[in-house]
Amino acid sequence: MAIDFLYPEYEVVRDKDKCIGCRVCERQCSNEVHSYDEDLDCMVSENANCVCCHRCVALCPTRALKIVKTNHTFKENANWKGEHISEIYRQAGTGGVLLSSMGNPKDYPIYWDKMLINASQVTNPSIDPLREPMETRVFLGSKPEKVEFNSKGEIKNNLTPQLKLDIPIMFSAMSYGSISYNAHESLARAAEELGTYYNTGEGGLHKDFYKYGSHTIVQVASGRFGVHKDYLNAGAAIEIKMGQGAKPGIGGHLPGIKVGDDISKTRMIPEGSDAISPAPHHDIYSIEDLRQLVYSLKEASDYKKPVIVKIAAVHNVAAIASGIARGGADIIAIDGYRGGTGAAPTRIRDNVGIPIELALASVDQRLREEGIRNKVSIVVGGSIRSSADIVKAIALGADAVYIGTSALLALGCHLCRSCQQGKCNWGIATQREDLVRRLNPDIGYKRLVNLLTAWNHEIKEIMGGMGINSIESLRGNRLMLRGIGLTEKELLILGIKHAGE
Amino acid sequence: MSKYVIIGNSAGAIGCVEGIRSIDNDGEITLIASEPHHTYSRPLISYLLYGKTDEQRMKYRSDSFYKDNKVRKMLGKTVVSIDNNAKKVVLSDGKEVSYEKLMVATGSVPFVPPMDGLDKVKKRFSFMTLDDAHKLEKAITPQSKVLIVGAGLIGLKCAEGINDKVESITVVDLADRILPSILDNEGSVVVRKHIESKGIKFYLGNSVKTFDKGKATLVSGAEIDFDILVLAVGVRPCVSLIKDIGGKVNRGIITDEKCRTSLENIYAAGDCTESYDVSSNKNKVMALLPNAYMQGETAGINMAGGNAVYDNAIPMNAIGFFGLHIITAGTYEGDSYVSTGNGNYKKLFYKSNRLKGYIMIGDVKRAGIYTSLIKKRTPLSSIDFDLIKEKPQLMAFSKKVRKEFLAK
Amino acid sequence: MKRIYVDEKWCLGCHLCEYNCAFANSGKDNMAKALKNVKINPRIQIEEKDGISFAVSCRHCEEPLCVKGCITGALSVVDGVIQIDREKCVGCYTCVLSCPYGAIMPSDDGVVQKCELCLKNSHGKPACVEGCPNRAIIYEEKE
Amino acid sequence: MLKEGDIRIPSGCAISGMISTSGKKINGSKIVRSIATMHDRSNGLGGGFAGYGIYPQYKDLYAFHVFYDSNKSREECERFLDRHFDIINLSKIPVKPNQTITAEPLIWRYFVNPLPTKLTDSQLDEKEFVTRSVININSNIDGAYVFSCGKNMGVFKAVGFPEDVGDYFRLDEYEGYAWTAHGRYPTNTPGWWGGAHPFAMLDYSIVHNGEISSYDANRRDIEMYGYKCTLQTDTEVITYIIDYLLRKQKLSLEDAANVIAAPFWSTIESMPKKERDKLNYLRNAFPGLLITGPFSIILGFEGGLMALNDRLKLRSMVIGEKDDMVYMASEECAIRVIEPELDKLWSPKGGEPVIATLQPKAIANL
Repeated sequence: MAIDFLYPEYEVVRDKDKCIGCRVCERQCSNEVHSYDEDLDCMVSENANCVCCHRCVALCPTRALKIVKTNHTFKENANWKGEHISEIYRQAGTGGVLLSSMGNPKDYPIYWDKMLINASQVTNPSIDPLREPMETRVFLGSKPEKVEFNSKGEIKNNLTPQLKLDIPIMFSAMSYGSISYNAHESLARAAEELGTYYNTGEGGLHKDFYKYGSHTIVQVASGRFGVHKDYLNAGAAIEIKMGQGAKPGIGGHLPGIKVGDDISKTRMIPEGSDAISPAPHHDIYSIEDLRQLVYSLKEASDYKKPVIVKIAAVHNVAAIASGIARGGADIIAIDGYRGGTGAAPTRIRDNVGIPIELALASVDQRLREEGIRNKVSIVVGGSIRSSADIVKAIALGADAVYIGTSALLALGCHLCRSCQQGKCNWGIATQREDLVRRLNPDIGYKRLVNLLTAWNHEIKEIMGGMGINSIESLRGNRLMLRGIGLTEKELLILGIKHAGE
Repeated sequence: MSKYVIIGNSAGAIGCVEGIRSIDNDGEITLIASEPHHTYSRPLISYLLYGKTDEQRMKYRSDSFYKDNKVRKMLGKTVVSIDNNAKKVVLSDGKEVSYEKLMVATGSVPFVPPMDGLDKVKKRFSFMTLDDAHKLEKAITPQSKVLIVGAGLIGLKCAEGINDKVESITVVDLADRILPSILDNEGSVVVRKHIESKGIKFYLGNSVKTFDKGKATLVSGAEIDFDILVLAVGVRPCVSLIKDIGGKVNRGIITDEKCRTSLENIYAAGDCTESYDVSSNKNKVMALLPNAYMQGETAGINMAGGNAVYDNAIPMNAIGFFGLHIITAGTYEGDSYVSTGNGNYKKLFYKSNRLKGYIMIGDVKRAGIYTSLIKKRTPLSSIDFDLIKEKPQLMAFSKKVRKEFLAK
Repeated sequence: MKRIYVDEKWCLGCHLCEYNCAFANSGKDNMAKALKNVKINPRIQIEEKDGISFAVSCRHCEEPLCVKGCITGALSVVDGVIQIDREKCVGCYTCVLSCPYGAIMPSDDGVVQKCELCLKNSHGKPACVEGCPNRAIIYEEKE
Repeated sequence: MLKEGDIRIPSGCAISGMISTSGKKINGSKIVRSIATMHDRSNGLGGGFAGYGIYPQYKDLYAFHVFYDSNKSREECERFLDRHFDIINLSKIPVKPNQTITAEPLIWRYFVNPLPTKLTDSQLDEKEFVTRSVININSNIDGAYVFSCGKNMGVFKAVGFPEDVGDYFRLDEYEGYAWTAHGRYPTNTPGWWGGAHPFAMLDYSIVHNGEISSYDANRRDIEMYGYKCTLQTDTEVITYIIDYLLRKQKLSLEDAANVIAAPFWSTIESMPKKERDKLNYLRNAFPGLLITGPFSIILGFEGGLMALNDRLKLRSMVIGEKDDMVYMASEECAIRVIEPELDKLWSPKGGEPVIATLQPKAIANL
């Protein structure tokens, strides 16, 4: 209907002088934007199909393409913005829930960008990481309350299982299904080379990837897809997913069309059936139920693996975290509202949850006030965009961070936020064989290794500047942070002083 | 230090030098040839006349070849006999050269059948050697009317070479089609029409009954005016050196897969030999330059103590006339598949799950893929034959084989 | 010796290799200038069918049938690389007849052309490899 | 300006310490002479001393040294002490007024024992009872600050150059088997007596030179275990960490040093298995107590001294030995000035603790 017509959001601009008609753009666009018109003897574009993923732009050998945001507009209105109007038309036309993917793109405050890091001057020396050892190794897990000694007076090892990270960065949960086999292989191989971990997400562990088990965190989510004893024992740690920053309070949905042979086997569900993770775990309706699951998993894995409980950052996160810490979890993972997803209802993604910075600060402080901060490690995720974000997160109190979106970006993701369509032109969020092939893990894993290696160098540089040569001494070291442009309340929650104080 | 003697100076001989030198860098090589020239490519003599190459560029190997390979060359010397007991060869001037290993790459000479009145023709040429080409070139004028007897490769290449330089060319052949040794009827017609379009006349299924001064009368009664005659009826392998000392000779010198003759320490290669055609499972004279080289190289390696076999020879030809390309290979037997269109002609012959031979005229792209199927005797059931019939392509092979081809 | 290897598992059939090859061998310094309105005849060519694709170019065989069969001596092996002397080549296509991969082909001007690893053009290293977005074509030493 | 406790104050410093391992009495003037040599390392904003074995007649009682802003604070504190302790002796600490030492607080000394009923009621061990009481006074009684509370030891400190502070407290009238001293060079304090060093908790006293970069990480960690870092100084947090590791976790001095100035992972990995396992354990179990950034400290405790540098040795520290005497100081001159002829002089490596303790015979004679 005419009323439903929406002018395309993006326009393909083709420099006719540069276009040589090689048709690479046409072959590479799964959205069928480009085509060759024989009558006109030139390439033409169907802008309405364009999701602005830049695959064509990146592969055009003569750099003849660019994508621009249309300047077509509704009548200007500071209240009724174009997106509100368009979304109403779409919903009025379809009656459906709007779906989106990747993280919350709205213009909420980004507290990482409102904190500044300290450096040494005169009174104590900065340390040059090129000349002096600079340690970024982290052990995640519960720390003993009391040192115990044997009859000879020697220290007994009473440590519960720990996860050893050579860098304080892990790849966050992204299921095989939401992302491709090759994306998983890239993450697994990178984790192995970097001495860190990737996370299966709720999609089970493909048989080919058991060999990376010592660098794998296996997730148990509300759908319990692909969970069995060997799976639980295949990884280095087990993560119970209670929530996800992009969609707190709701479950997941992998459409049957993506459940091909391999995914069906890995998830242990029939081929072609929808994989629906319920909103809650139906065996966890309260904190004591969670405790039982934590210990069930520990039993199943012979107390050899740390158990992580992952929650979305919501209003009451500090109290929830406290309950989890007392519930036997070794590690708490908190996912902020900017965290990514393969598909989520737009309204939830954009309006539910709280910023990870505030959640982290209040959880860390709360656990310290209760004297139980060392009973658990804290891992945070939900839009860690750079090494500086990591340094700030650790100074606020995190032991390590999870990265998802950044990792996908390293693999080629251009944040077009169309994962839910399953036609990812970069071979990441798709199961279509011809598209999956576009992500060669030989390239992908190396790019991940490069990214994290670079970030680790930067972390070391920043730490050295502060005169800190081991990451433990940065953790919770909030004096190393100052706020900029923050209110008293925000400073109070973050537990930091304002710049200049 | 080994002593090698090579008789000949064309592809077989050069292959032999390179074969020996791939194993033995020091042995003494003596190369003896009747022709006084630096090694050159015989098939290029028509291109020389055509103007597509010149004497410098048609050298088969660089000017420094003999020096680089430490070859003692005796050019313009003819070997008249071999004494294999004394291990020496005797030259026409009585000199002797001793050897430990001997390569006979004596090639072939034009075969001229008896024809009535031939002796009356003064300007009579054959077209095999550089000297032949030079003589012919000197003789022709823009007014020349040339009669070529023989519509095979040599005769037609000659025709192409001089077509722009003479008034007319007429070609007569006993066979009812041109290039009878490499083309079937339909293919022959395609090529003939193309050549005719360049002004060359053919009398096929015909032969010269008598030659008179400036005129030839054909069996059919037709009379052809000419002033220059080129005889290109056929060639005969030069086998006498071997035959004279009791070596096994059929049409050509018999060689085995190591390119040995039946005589100890004597090897042979090139147009003077017969070898085994894997496409027809028969011994044949396969007078082809690539074959000559491979035989020579194989022999050379074996002469120097190496171990090489050449066991996948087949007849094959790549040739073109006035821009129309023809590639053929193998034996034309069994079932066939034909495709035509756009002026192209292709015919594949297959039998007992093997590709036996093919003819491609016009579009000859990637013909080598077919050649390889024949040479390797690839079972057609192991590839997608329907696909490869359309055009030569690696897609028709299994994934595993493609990997062997491209990723190893 | 470094060779080009093709892994069809990663080939996307984007044909960029063909265009990069054609550009590298065009002698021009700008791809648009070199290839605008040109029907390319690259030395590397994609075969594709039913979702499978791969590039084919000269394998630089250790026992090169093309070189051995060349009637003019125009083809030769220089440091492991099979090169063509365009001056000597007369376009007889014996090499086309010989090459088991179909990787040597007529050029637009009568003589044959083949991949020479871009060693003779201004690119200096294989343009197809550099331009391949998915490492389906690699240039490396194996074994 | 904000004083210690309101803001974190970095400072550079001089430290010195000496011990007679045979338990011979050392006159307080000796340590004053030593620290005075390093005059340029202080700026007059703080100096102090700790003496061990100085109260033999009250050796079984906790000696509280307290600063008061006013008599009102004193009365309030004394009421608190009365309620919780048996006060055996109380007096002003004798001082010799001196032009350079100004803004003097009231300085009192009490020899006390916990009231047995109170101690039983608290269900704490005696030391913990004393610690909590001191923290309670310092946090809750305005104007009262207990700066020394160990047995048979005492801290003397003030705003001023250390040699003037020693003179002021008449240290030539004290004798002990071990002494430490501190000269302070803070960069932004108005100079508060309580902020001077040594910092002490029970019989642990710390003099420290440096500015640790791990401060807030350490502070927030140690505060989980009942400590309250009211002064926001390095010395305070280091003292609490040492108290926690030694007294509460029962680690040896060496292992406490292994936590505070832990070897690098790469060093640990190259060690024999047993040692490696232990060090892996300690770093793993106490990540929040690793101290980074420059420091050199001398820890005084009942029966000994321990010198320790940060693991990169970003601050100077030398050790000298002569007969039964062990000297520890920021600079060699501070040792040579009292003992020109040394048997041995060396510079310990970063993170390598140097521990000097009384010989068993001397302990018996305490």
